[in-house]
Amino acid sequence: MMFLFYIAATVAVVSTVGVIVQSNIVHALIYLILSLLAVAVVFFSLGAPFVAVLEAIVYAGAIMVLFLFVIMMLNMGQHTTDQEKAWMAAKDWALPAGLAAILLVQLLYVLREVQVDIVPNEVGVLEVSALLFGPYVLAVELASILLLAGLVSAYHLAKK
Amino acid sequence: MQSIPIEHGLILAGILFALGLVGVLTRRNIVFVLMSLEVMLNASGLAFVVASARWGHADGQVMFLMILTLAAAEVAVGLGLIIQMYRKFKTVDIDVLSEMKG
Amino acid sequence: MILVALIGILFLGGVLAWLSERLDSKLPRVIALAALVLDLLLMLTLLGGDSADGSWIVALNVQWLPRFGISFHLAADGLSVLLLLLTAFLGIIAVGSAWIEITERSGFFYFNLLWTLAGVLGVFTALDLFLFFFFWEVMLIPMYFIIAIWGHENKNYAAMKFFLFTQVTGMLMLVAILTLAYFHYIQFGFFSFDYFDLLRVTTSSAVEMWIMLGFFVAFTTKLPIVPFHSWLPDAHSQAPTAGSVILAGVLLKTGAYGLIRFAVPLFPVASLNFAPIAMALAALSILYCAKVAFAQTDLKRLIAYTSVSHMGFVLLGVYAWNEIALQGAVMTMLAHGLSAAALFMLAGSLQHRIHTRDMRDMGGFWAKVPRMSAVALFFSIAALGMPGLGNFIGEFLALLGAFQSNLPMTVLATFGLIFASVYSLWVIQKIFHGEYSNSKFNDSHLSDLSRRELAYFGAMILGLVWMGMYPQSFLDLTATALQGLLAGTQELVSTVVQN
Amino acid sequence: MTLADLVPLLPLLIVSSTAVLLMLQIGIRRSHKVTVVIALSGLLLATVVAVLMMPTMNQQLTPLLIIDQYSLFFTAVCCAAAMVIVILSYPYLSRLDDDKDEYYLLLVIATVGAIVMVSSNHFVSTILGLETLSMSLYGMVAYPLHSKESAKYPLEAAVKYLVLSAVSSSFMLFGMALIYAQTGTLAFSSLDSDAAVSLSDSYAIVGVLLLISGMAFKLSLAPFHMWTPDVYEGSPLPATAYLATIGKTAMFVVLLRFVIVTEALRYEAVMIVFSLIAVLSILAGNVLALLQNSLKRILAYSSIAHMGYLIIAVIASYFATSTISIEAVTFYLLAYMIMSLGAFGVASVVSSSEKEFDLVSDYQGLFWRDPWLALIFTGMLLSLAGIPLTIGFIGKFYLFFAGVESALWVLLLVLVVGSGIGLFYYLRIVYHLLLPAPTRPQFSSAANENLGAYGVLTILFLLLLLLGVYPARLMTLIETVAAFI
Amino acid sequence: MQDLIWLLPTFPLLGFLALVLTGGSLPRKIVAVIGAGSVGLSFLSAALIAAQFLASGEDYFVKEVWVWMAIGEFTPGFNFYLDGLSLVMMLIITGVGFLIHLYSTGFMVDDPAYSRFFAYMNLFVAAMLMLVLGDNLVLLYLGWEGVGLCSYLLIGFWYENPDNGYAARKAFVVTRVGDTAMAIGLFLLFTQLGTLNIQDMLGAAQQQWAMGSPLAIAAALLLLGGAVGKSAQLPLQTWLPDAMVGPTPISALIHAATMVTAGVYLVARTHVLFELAPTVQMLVAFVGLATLLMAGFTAMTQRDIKRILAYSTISQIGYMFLALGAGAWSAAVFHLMTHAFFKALLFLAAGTVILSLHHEHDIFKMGGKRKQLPVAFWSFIIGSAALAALPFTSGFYSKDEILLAALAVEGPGLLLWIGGVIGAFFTGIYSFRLVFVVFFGDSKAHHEAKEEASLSMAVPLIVLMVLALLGGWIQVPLDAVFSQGAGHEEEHVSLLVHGFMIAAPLMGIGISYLFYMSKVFDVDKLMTNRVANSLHRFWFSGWGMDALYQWIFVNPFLYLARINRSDLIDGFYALLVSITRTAHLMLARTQTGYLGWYALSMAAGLVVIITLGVML
Repeated sequence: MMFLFYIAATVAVVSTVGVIVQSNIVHALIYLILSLLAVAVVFFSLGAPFVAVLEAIVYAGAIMVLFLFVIMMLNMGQHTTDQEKAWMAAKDWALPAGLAAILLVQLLYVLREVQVDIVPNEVGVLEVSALLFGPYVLAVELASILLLAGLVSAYHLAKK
Repeated sequence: MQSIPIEHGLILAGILFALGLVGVLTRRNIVFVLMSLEVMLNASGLAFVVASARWGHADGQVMFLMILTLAAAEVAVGLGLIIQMYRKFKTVDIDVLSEMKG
Repeated sequence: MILVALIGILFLGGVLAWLSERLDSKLPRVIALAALVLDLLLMLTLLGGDSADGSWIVALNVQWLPRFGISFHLAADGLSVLLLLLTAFLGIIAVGSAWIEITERSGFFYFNLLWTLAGVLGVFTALDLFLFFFFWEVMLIPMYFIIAIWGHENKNYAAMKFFLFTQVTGMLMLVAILTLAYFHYIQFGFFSFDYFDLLRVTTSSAVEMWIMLGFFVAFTTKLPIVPFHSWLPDAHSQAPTAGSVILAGVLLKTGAYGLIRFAVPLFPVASLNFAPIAMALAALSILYCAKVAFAQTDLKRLIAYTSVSHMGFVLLGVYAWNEIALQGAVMTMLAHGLSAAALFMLAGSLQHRIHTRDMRDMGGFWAKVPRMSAVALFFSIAALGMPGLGNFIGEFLALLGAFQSNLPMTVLATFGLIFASVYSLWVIQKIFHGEYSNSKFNDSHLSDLSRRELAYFGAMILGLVWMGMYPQSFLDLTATALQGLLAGTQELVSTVVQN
Repeated sequence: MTLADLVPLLPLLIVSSTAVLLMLQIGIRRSHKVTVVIALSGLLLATVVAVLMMPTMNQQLTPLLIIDQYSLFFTAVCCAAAMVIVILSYPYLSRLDDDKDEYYLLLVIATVGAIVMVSSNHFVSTILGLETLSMSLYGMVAYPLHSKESAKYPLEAAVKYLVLSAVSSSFMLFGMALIYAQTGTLAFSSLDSDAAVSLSDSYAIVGVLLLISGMAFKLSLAPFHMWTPDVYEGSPLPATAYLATIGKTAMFVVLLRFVIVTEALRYEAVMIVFSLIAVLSILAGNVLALLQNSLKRILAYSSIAHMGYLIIAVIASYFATSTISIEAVTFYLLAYMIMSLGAFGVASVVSSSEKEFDLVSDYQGLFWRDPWLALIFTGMLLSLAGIPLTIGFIGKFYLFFAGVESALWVLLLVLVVGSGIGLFYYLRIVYHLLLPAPTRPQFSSAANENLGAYGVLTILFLLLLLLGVYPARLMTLIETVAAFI
Repeated sequence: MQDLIWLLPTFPLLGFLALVLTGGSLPRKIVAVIGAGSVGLSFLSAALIAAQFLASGEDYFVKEVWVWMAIGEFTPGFNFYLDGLSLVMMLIITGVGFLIHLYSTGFMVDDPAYSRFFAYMNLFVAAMLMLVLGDNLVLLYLGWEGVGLCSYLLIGFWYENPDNGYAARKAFVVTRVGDTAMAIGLFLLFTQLGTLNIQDMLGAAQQQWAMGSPLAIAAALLLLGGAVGKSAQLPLQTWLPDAMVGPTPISALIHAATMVTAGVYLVARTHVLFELAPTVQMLVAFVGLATLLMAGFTAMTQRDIKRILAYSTISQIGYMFLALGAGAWSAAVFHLMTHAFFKALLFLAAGTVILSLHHEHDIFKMGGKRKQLPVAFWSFIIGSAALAALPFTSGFYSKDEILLAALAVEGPGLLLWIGGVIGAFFTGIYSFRLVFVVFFGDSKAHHEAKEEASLSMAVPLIVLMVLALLGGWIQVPLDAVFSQGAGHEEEHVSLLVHGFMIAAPLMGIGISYLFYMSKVFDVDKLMTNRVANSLHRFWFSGWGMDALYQWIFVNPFLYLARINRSDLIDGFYALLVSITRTAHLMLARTQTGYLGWYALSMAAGLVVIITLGVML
């Protein structure tokens, strides 16, 4: 499991880097899907198969398809790739990347103290469902309202 | 089964989070920005799942579900806006959206 | 209840005046005048009351905001009554001076005028510190409107400056009041903003000093005193005449009143320690502003700076904190109220006639408008402290009292008398003496004082002469109140010194 | 959950049902009027129910929601404010060449989010409420973007808001994850100093800071304030009003509950960050507003400052022995709601979705053209400036008292300086109202057309004065509800 | 009758009010009647009161009219105090005042502001009476400032000319410098002695203060400051010559006979204090001496008829101060009285001359007036004789007493005496220089001279001539006032001393004769001498004091006023405003409108916040 975790983690990181540096948008999207799938593997390695599956279906599946539709609608061809390249000047990158790096270093700095090992105990569908229909039942209802809000907003905004 | 140190999970989440942030900060194509946002949200979700694994709870996973929901909604609305933006400006460069300033 | 009526009449009168404009644009001024005269008459009934034996004429003391122990507590003693009278009197004068000058939106003008005065009356009678602060602020906004709407060429700047200065320092005072109230809470276990409750609070000397400074800054900004004075020349020069009258005659006095009623009695020890600095500021104000006044070319600005200079005597008197000096401060407040108001009205009537305030353009008006010139001469003379007129009594007493507590500063301040003569006579020379020439302005409207104008100038002249020749009638009114304040602080100071 | 558990949820249920009802209505037949009537009655019912329930209710409903007097108080306030905005929206949107009904639907859903937030003491409900609110607001902000003559830049505002808001959400989420990783709990109440697992001085602190940063963004506190003016300016006025009032209030209630319940301020870092944020917000907000010409931008910047003022009271709550600082926050939030609604309301009654009158100079001479409206506007501005006779003064008085009680002298000084700068720009607007009216005014007085909006503004104005002069009753009420937090 | 002493100031005050309130609408006749009549009434009452007082044989008399103000111990009132000193003063003021009013009815007859003139004059008389009759220093101060005000108003009476206004303001401000010192003196006295009632105060001072105590010195010095200012003594004398731009009767009344001697009155009135402070008293003497010499020098060089008289006034008051310093209180007051007579006479006569020449002031443009203006001529002869203290004139007796008293002073007595004699010598020169130049020689007038003045102008001249001649025989009833005064015993002095004192002015007259009458010496030739010329210029400018003050006080003040017209402190607030404005502009630039930038700022903020968290 540990092995799986590290491999998946590496894949996730590498492919995410791919997302943010790719100039071809479709390639980037594929990297993103890859990254999400890798994360799904990580979930699995951590003993959370339910969310791993959801990650793969909803995230890497549904949401990314949404992206794909939009990219197709907007007809982003070769010229956008060139434009992307033009936009990715080093000077525009330096400051944001530096800031993010500092943030990362800070996170690593505080995380270094933690020395708790996880023995991946599978927490499966059952437990999650028990929670969802127990204490978190209101959350489910509220999530539906949230989706409703997203639905209405998106409908209104995207219509002709 | 071999154990995984929790900090490694969190570090992974942190790295993804930071990478997503870099994407948001640097990309001018709004689709990329939106994708980077997804990375950030996903990283948060990852962190929850890692934490959840530490405690052996399902709470973190529930939280992940919520994040999934809101990410989906967010993307839907965001993509809607992108379409409108493209219709209006024929570009996906977010810097055209800078008419208000000062 | 009578005090509530006094304030209520003005608030209501203001609303009525505003509403009545729809019927007839001349109605508001009549209503304003009626309200003020009614107020003045009601105040006269206070004189006969038992203020002579030092007791308070308590009007009302009901709970207002029980969460903070705030009550609606109005009361008046001799000092308050005297200032109430001044307010109503100058209010009437101000209405008189606005009578024909304000033609546009007169309803709203008189609304603001009356509300300002209502706020001032509240300030002079509030015995709950929150209530006091409340009124303190209430009088600002209408005044702001008066300057900003009916002011002259640079009104926005002036009104803004006036408002910012008083409001910001007001907030400092609010902090001070709250701190004091909080210390009261700590010491006595319940919230109260009542004057008499807060008088009992004792704090460590450093804290006391800081709280006192909060009050001091607010009051000396209103007074004003160098270095917080710089709003005043702008506000005065830009305000319409009635605004200047109220501002100089009444609003500045609220600062002095605050010092006498609150700043010193609440913090006797800190005040005692602070007195040398305060008196130095007073002397500085007197001299510095007299000098700056002399340099001005704008008549109203000049008068404004002289106001600052004169208020220095008030501060000097207050911080000398003995009976003579306090009486002097109070007399200066009264006399300056009349003389400065009159000078502003003269400047206003000149501006109304020739549309300029620039003294460089004027000269030789005596031949053209002798009555106005004579009146101006009288008030200039009063302002420079001519014995026999009210200002002299005030300044002389203030200096005499101050001399006993701080010799060097008093001596410095006394030199202000010389400067006062320099600028006062300069004004007379520049405007009324010399050769008449109308090359710089259109003099077709330069007419002598009308009967109406003569009437209110006459009233003010009489007032000043009365103050100058028989000030006892005023001194008697405030004596008990001031003695009470003095006695209270002496008690406190002595207990602190013993500990 | 039993049926009895639904009783405390009544306001939430009513508002949610209203949303469903609205959807049905849209499905049956679109009608602007009917939509408004439904939305209004639903919100009114929710308000009334919340008020009626208030005296007796104090119940933790599942781990997610706490229905106590405090949350019900703000439920009522938010619903009432939403009603006001609905009334203001009606004339504003009446000439929009697009469907109008969804707007009210979004508004009602957003109110659901707000109610969830004010009742939330759990991270899950916080996030859900927040996102429900935000998601609806994206729609509301961008609402007129199909219209040919849209007044401002709704698209730009919406994109900025969406992207930045999502970033801030991810901050919050990551922060929550870190806290959860440390403590193993998602409920506020298990994070306090008595809890078995606590926020030791470890990386959960970073989590808390991340969370606070995210919240600070929503409250447009410096240095996370930059989106505010652009989003305010670009949105249609009623949406701006919603964002500025209910959006801020709901978030602030969560922040307050979080800080109070978890006693987060006992950590030095949190204390310093809060102080820093307060100082920066007050100064930056006021200074940025100084010479603005756009009314909405002024109000945006001023909202930054006002949130900074509120943070002072939050900080004070840690040192205080009494509950006055919590009361101060509560009172001030209410006051801020009334005055912001009033100020935006005035702008919105003279504007429409096609043409907004947003420049300060547009209002020149309003005092002589439409005295009543100008008086209301002046009242609102003076209240924002904290001048007596208005509720804003009492609010500021509360804040000052809270600061004094906790001896936060430096922050008080900043408050004084900031308010001083603030006076300038409020008065600048007032001054424009007082100037002589231009010969060809930008807009004509619309009192007859917008009777409802005028009425609601009048009510707000009267409330402003009444609560400015005699707030004793309200103070007592707030003292009672504040004890529940 | 004594109880009616309050009528004295009341009459002129009523006259003032009547004239002011009618505002120039009365016919001239009535104005004259009111103006002169009120002072006449006042004089009549004064005479009656004086007679009654002298007959009663009491030392003093107090009439309390009303309490002015009462705060604790501080209870000054409108109380009138009559003793020998105030009696003399009140008679001089009302008597000479009445004569000058009478004269003015003729002199000012063509002036358009006739009524205003008499209003001011009446007010002056009222104030002056207050000054001398007040029983406390506050009331005295009221009169003191009041006369200063009237002086100001009357110097600037012809206001169209800005120079007159300048002179008037100068007079007021310079005297106010002295007044301020005096006010401080009042504060000191009250603080130390607890009362400002003059007699009580003097009594308390004698009890509480030892001879030469610092407090006494300070008090005496401060009062002296007031006296020096009002009486135009060094160093505050510069205003008086300029004050001559006022109408001539004013110069006679205010700037010769009455007001300028108020300083003498003050010192005499508070002589107890000066006796307690011998050093200050000595200072008084030297101030007097220096002034009389300086003014004497200057008077010799002036060309303006009134300026000559003004400097002579300064010089004569210098004698009075010399007397005060020498402790010869009575002599000082005596000289005050005789000086009032002859100097009023001289001024009025000069007024006649000036009027006849259409306001020509330069004596070298006059000449040969002897026949044309006989009354004026004789007035000048008698007045100058008295001024020069020729034997048997009033001035002789008073000056004689002064010089003898000076000689009797221990220590620098001889010095004082010599100075006084030299002064007398100069007096002879300049007084007769004037007479010779104006009344003898050829007429140099460019325009037709007017006729001799009317009866109303002649009568006062004649009365004053008589007084100037015979005033020396009047016995001033001052013994009770200055009972402790020194220098009363008739000391035996050698004939030589008397001889010098008589000879000095005669020699002066002789020299004057040689220069200006017989032209044995030529002034112009003398002026070619460089030393003489520069001396002349130095003296002419009044020893350069004006320029000095201009340089030390006036210019710096004007400079400060000019550079700080817009108020530096205001600049501080303006700076705050511009800082805020700059901050606004800078911050506003951070609002770029670019989403990426906004996100970046959030990230930066986050990094800062986390850094804080990590570090703490």
